[in-house]
Amino acid sequence: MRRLNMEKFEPKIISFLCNWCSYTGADLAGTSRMKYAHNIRIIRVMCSGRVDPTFVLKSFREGADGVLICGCHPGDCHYHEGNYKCMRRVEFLKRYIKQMGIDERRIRLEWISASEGKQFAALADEMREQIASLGPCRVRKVIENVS
Amino acid sequence: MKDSRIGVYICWCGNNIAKMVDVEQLAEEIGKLENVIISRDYKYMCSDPGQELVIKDIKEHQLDRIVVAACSPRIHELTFRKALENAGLNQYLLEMANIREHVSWVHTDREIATVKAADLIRAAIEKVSYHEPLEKLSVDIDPATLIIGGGVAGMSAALSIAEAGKQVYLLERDEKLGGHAADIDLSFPYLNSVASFLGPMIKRVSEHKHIKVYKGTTIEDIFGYIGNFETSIKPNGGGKEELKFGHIIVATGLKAYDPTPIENYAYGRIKDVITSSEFEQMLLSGKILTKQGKVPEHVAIIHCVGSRNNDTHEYCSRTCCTTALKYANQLRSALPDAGIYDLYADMRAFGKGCEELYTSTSGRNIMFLMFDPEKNLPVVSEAKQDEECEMIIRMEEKMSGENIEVPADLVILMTAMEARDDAKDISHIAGISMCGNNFYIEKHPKLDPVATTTDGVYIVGTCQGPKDIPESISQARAAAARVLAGILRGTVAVEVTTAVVNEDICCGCQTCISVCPYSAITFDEEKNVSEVNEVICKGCGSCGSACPTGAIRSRHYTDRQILSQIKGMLNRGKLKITQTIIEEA
Amino acid sequence: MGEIKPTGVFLTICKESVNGFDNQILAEYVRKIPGVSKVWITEDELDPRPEIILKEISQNNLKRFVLAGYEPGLYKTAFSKAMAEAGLDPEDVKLASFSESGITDNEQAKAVLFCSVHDIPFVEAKRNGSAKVLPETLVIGAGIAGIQAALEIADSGNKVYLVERSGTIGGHMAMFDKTFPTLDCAACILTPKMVEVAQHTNIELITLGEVAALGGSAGNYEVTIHQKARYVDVIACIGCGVCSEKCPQNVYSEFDANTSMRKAIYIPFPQAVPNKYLIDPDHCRYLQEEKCGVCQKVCLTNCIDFKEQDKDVKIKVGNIIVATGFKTFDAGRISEFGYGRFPNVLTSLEFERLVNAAGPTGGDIRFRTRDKKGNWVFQPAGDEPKSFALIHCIGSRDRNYNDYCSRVCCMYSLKLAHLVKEKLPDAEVYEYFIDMRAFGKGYEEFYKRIQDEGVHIVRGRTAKIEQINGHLSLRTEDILNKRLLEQKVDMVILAVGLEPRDDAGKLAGLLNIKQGSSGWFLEANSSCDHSGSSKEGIALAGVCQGPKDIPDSVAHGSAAASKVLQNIMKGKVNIPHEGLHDIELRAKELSTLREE
Amino acid sequence: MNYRVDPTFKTDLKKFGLQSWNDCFHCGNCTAMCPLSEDSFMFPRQAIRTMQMGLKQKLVSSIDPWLCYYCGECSDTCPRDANPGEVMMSLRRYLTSLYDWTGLSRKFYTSKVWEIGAILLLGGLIVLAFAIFWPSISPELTSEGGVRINSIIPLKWVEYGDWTMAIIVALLLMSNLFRMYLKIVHGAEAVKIPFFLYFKEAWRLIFHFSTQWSFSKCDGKKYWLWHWLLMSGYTIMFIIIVVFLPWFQTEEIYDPWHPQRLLGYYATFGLLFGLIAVIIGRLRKINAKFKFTHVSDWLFIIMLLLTVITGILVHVFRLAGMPLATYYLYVAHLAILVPMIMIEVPFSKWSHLAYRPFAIYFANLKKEAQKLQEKSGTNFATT
Amino acid sequence: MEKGKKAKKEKLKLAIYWGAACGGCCVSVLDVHERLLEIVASADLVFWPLALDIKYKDVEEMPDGFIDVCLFNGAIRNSENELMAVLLRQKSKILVAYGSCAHMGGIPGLANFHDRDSIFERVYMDTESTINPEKITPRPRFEIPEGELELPAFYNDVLTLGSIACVDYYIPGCPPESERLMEVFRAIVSGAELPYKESVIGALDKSQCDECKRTKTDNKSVKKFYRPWEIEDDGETCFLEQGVLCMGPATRGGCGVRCIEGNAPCRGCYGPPPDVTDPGAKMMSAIATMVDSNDPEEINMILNSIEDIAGTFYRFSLPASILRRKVMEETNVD
Repeated sequence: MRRLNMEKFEPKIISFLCNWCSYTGADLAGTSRMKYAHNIRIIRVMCSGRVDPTFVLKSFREGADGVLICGCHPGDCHYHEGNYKCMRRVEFLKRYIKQMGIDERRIRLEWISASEGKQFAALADEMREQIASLGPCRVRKVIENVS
Repeated sequence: MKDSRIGVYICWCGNNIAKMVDVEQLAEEIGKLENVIISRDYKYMCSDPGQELVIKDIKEHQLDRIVVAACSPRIHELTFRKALENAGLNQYLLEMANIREHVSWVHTDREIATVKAADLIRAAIEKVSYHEPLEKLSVDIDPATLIIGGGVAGMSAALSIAEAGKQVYLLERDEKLGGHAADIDLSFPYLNSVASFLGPMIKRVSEHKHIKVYKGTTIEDIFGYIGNFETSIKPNGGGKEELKFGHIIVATGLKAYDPTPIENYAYGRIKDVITSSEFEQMLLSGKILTKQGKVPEHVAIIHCVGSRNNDTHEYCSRTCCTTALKYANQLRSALPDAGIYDLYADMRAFGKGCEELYTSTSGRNIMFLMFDPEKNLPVVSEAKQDEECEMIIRMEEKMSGENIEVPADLVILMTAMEARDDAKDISHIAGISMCGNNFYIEKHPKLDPVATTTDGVYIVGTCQGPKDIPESISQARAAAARVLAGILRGTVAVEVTTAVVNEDICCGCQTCISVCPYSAITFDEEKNVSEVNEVICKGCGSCGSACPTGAIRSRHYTDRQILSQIKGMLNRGKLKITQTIIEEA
Repeated sequence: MGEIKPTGVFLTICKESVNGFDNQILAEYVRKIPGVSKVWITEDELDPRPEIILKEISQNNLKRFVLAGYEPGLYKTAFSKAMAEAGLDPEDVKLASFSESGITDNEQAKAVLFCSVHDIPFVEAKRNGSAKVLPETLVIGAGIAGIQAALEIADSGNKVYLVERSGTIGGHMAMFDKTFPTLDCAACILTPKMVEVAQHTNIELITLGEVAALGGSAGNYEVTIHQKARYVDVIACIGCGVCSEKCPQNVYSEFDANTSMRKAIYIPFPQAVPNKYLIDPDHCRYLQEEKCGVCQKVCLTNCIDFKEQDKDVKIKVGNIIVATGFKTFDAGRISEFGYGRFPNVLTSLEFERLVNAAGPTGGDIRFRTRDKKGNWVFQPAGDEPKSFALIHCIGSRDRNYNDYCSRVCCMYSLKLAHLVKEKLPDAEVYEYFIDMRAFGKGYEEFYKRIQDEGVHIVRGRTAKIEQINGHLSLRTEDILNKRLLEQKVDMVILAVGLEPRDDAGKLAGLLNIKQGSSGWFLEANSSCDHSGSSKEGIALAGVCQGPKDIPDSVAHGSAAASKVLQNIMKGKVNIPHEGLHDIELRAKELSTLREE
Repeated sequence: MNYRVDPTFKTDLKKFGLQSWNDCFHCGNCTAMCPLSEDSFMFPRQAIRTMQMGLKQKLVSSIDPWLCYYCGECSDTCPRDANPGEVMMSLRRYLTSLYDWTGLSRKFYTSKVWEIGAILLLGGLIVLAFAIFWPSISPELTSEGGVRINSIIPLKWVEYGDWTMAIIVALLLMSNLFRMYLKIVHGAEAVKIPFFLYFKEAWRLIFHFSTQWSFSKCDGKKYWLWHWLLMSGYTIMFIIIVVFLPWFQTEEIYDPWHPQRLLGYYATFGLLFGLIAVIIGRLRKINAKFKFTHVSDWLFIIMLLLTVITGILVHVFRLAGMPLATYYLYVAHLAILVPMIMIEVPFSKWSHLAYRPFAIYFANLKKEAQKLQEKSGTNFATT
Repeated sequence: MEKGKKAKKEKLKLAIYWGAACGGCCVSVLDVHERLLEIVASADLVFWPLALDIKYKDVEEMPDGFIDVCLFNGAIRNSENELMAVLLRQKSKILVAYGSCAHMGGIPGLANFHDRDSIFERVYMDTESTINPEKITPRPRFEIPEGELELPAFYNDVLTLGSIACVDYYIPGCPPESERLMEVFRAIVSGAELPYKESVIGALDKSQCDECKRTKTDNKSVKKFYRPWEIEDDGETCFLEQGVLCMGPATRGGCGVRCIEGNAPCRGCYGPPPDVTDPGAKMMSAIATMVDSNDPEEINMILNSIEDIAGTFYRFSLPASILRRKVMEETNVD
């Protein structure tokens, strides 16, 4: 079996997608056979408003190099305003992780509608590029060293 | 991780998955994981034999959790849930890993795709072990319906429901039924008599054995939720009455804008400047006269009074243009030789037959003049003594760019429709949201134009926004359809994956309450805890992430489930398949 | 029976396009009704001016009037005024409107006249007994209105047959990118509904089906549905798409408004319901010439069957909902705009696909270019246009084409302008309109927003488009600024109006329902019942009754469902009196009742 | 200044053949469609608007109706069937009547009785005149020796008659043109026009008069050709008859290639072809501009056609050597020709021939003056 | 049976130890005032460096499980803390993490915003009052004439007691409310059934708001956040509703809402209620919900009014939080 050369850093990205728009959009990317970076691991939540900062921190703690949250476009939320709540939380979180020595660009919140399969694919690629350029996130290593 | 007996099923989806993911090896490797009792791959999991396989395994191996790695759960989650149900397992003990749309169809490297699939499956395994059996709930629906407002919309809804043999309580704040339509002579665009259909309608409503009309009655408060609302009312002259009902239709209607604040139009100062409703009275009485009792020789109709202007209402009142066209025709009929001037901004004659009315009206010697509804509104002033007319309207005519004067003896202001003054009270009572201009907000502007965010409460007619008669009736019937379907079903299914409050933890900070878009959370003063009404909750989970104490759990998407899912996704652990392919950085 | 006050009847048939009424016959009939003391036929006999009417009142000692005709309301105010001046009650001017109830022949017109003279609502007099109703419902057309109606009824626990002519449900809405004015994406809100339809146990979906025959009567209709062969086993097909990949035949995709190519075996769009492939028999090489058959060879589940035949499905239903929708106006009919000659003059529907994130270019705005095989398509690789013009009222509000206003074009044009600005912020966008009909909830606000976004909104209808050096040149009068514009743009979007479907007349014939003068199905009563058709037990939903936007269509769909549910719950459907004599009897009876 | 709207104005215009005056809903299609419309002179919509609102003062100073050659495109594509072209036509009739100080034009346009009556009267006078003179000259007429056209009435007399007629017509036209000039150039939105411009722009007058070039911009050079043939034929015939009658109407019959005959034939051909084309068009209503026909239009066509036919017949009979027939027809010819010229030229449709080129001339004067003023920075439009 | 009787009569053996702590916890034991007699009556203090002269060696000599209850306060900052934690765990039947520091790292835990080197740099070189030309920093061992001296090693991170040793119970608080201590003590003495292992005792499951007397509504929308001195507190309205950051909702009750009673917002020393993994994250989530804007720019402006997010939301819990410490990119301990 092939052993991949890790000179090229392949980041791990956890992605939280809302069920109604973004997850459907990601599905559309699939049904349309669009190819995108493999680094994204998708977790489905009913609404981006469900994304608790704890989940994001936990992802970093468990070794994610980036976290991507996608929700319906502003005004489109299936539950009216969940995406706005998510937006506020993400702003908050970015400030926090920055203080914790983590590049805030590792968290990204984007709006993906159900018809934006292509945009999702492009976003996945873009996110991969960005996180790869930031290098591995050290949180997990640091913590493992502590304990 | 709890002890559980998990079965994992990996679908080939023909070649769709198998071509890009090494499903066989994956199944083998996954089978080695803790708590995984069975791990299989199969050509078409969604096919009947595929489902049978799951059912058989559940029974034979006492599996208590199932993971299916196949296509998007949006496609087949229901299918497999049914399979679990058939096997006697609670259907929510299933988790799907989407390894087709999110893996095999979007990646090109087979080994990488296999690793990703493994990650997703492991995450699903981690998550599913925290899944809980959930029971589908439903509540019974009281077959009676409360309708607030006895205008055209309210009465249409009432008749639709009552004709189907179901009880309706119709509340009307005035002493008579009919609402604004009762003050209208002819309808547009075909100039039919309103009374000719409204009269029989009122009669049928009043006499219907399934409709109980409460005139002169208002409502103070409503308790309960879909299927089970109750209120007590004090009908005119009667004692207190308790009503129970399963649905509420709010049809409280509109209010005509009072044009006094628009100084340009001199309403209130010059007495022959009247509003459209005052003119409608003239039409009904057959006497189109100035205040001095003279037959007007020049009549001007001004559109957009109170509409399309930031100082009054930004929105368009939708019906005034065509109503003005109707007036122009009626004026022409009564005053064959008068000068009739129609001052408009955009001629919004959009409904069926309305553009045709505009065209035919043009042929009746009506002078159409255009102004800008936002700035430089026409100015109505009294004419000088030596003039032949009573008033002069000065305006900048947009189509010619000229500043012109229009003579007038009578000026009709097409006043805007606005929300009623008590709209806010009703919104609190019935749990309806309002937009900035105090019209009620529908649940979804496109796909749910009559429902509200409160289940079982519908808004119809002009309380939701300006509308003409057929549109109001159409909405009323749409709401009636919902109500009737509900009554026919007898029960309403309640969202299963709702939020739930742990009363032992909840401290009563009430952060969650404002978060809920459906007002499903209420505060129990006595216990000092929040309560989720599961009948109303839609399970978005916003409250769960807002709750600082962790007292609110979003069923099926609990913190624990998601956290373990994250863990599963990122900890490659002992899986050989993943270790050999990618080294940790 | 009480005496009828001396009544004058004014017969006027004012709409040229309506014939079928004979004034003389009607006049003769109405003269014989007791109480009628004077009858005038048309304006030739009575110039309906208040002073002349007043004279007639005093000369003939009239106490009330009945005005009859297609739109008699036009004259009513003159009579009311005369009545008031004569000291009589203006309410004693009654209208006998033939248009209101969609009446087109003399016998029914007589009945309306009779009722009006007796002051009995025609609807009431027409009401007869009732017939039992089967609980099943047929919904024809699975666009948003049909879907809504079907779900509404199915949710109540009753069986619905949903017949759709094409291979997927969703209708026009599925083709749209965003919806005005909230700009939520059409797919996000529609596809869950479509999935709901697919999974609903009470809905039997019949795609590729068309109504072929109708038998029975209200409450108990027997419908024959002609279902075309799909050539793919819907149950066995897993939607993997290998067949389509290998299919050598390229065909313009209807779903993409012919702006991209699909294969002869295809799925209309990724979220289609049912999400299964189908073969276009007109283009399939095997079905046409028995050559190829590649799809069958590569199919993993062996679900392709070239031998499948069209079949007729017979069903029995109690109610029918017609929700057949519309077609867009054929812009090629207006030669001045060069649609069909200039590749970058598009219809709004084509542009809708172009900006759609799931469209041929993935939502990137590109010129229409020729692909390798010479087909005019949108390709992701093309160049970006930099300037756009949107022209309103194409085929609408135009006596050369359609008189009526299509109601949605203003708003969707504003929306498209917004989408252009969103994707290409530096692009110049021009909108040419006649009247801006931004009438709905939040529409005016949206209009303002688009203005603020820097879209040039010009009052003036573009007269012609010419292609000069690759640019499109539009000539328009900028009415508000007194300028004559020769605007050069890269792309023109024609806001085509809505038209009844080509076979609306055929369907109307099959179902025996009426069409209005523009071809839209005629509602039961123009002032108070837009959901019923001219026939009991058949309801109308959505645009097939007249242009509507999405929320109005949805409400209309639900309203149609309420009519059906009402019948189902009552267990019976009203059967109207047909004969004049019956109606006369009933009217007399009612007026006696009232006297008492 | 504020204009007062006048809803009664159009009742007056209706007398000039205005029909669908209020159908226009101002989409601007007509103006944009019109090949002659330009930034400084936008029509027909603005003229329609002015008409609808009854802004008479504004209308009388407007040139726009004269700039329109009625190609009919506007009417063909008008979404409301408002027939802008026809409105412009009616406006031209109205304006003609306004320019005409005698008031006859108005009478002729608004009353069939007046127009037909006047024609009959004039024609009758001619016939009467001949009837009076006839006996004194009759012996010569029947005498042998071929047809002597000038013997029926001394050529001098005819010439004097022609000149009188020409002077009357010219005076009428010129005085009317002067009124037109006053109304347009010194009308509501007057512009100061430097003197030299009158000369500078004069070439346009000549150019447009002789070519009717603007008409060619209307789509289809075909119509322009018809029109030009008709117009040039008419003009040539008018000039040779009125100014060069002795040269034209000779007793000697020249050989067919003689300029006299060639010119005559050309003019006749132009007239006949143009007329037939117009008549067929009007009968078949092939084009929007032919859809509505005012009495004055038909009368003019008929009169012209009769003039041409009688003229040809006179010529034919003369060549055939049939004196009596020639003489009778000659009388008939004159009886038609005279009223046609006297009534149609100054008071009716044919006056367009004069007003149009002048309107273009005035329009350009205004335009150039405005340009100059803009350049020098002074405010134009001394309203 | 005799044994049982004897055991009943036998006094509890109580140990109290401090790790990286301010001493406040030890003082809080004394805060029981006259009830100290009650403690002494039923318990023998076998180890309490603050009060008794008992050496580590003595502890080492105790048999395993000799101590009945050990109250360990303070975080783990150096090798001595760790050593004693392990030792006391071994010698105690019940090891109690006493106070915020032992529970979640406490105030010393804020040192996790830095690493060892930067702390030494600051403390031994950079402080304004320090003169240290040789740049000497603490070293675990160094030579002196008498031989090699071994000193506790200063760790890079502050750790909680729980991450070093298996803790039976946690008594939160900075310091724990002495009343709660008495309750726990009495419970142990009375032999009542103790809660499940590793649970928090001496505190409520419900958070502060449950006890807080301020009026709370569901209208928690905030346009600007204030530090307590920036507003005039009305003494009645919920701090959060006034825009003052109060950790009350995500902090266990049990302290008697003393800070809030004293018109100061809760700072979170009692730690999170059960089921909350990361109280800071939960609180951030809740506070973000209250931000009254949907416009990114305005949101940012509102958030700008919060000083030191990490310090505020993890004042007592940084070493116990998910991220535990700041990632020092430059001096990473790879």
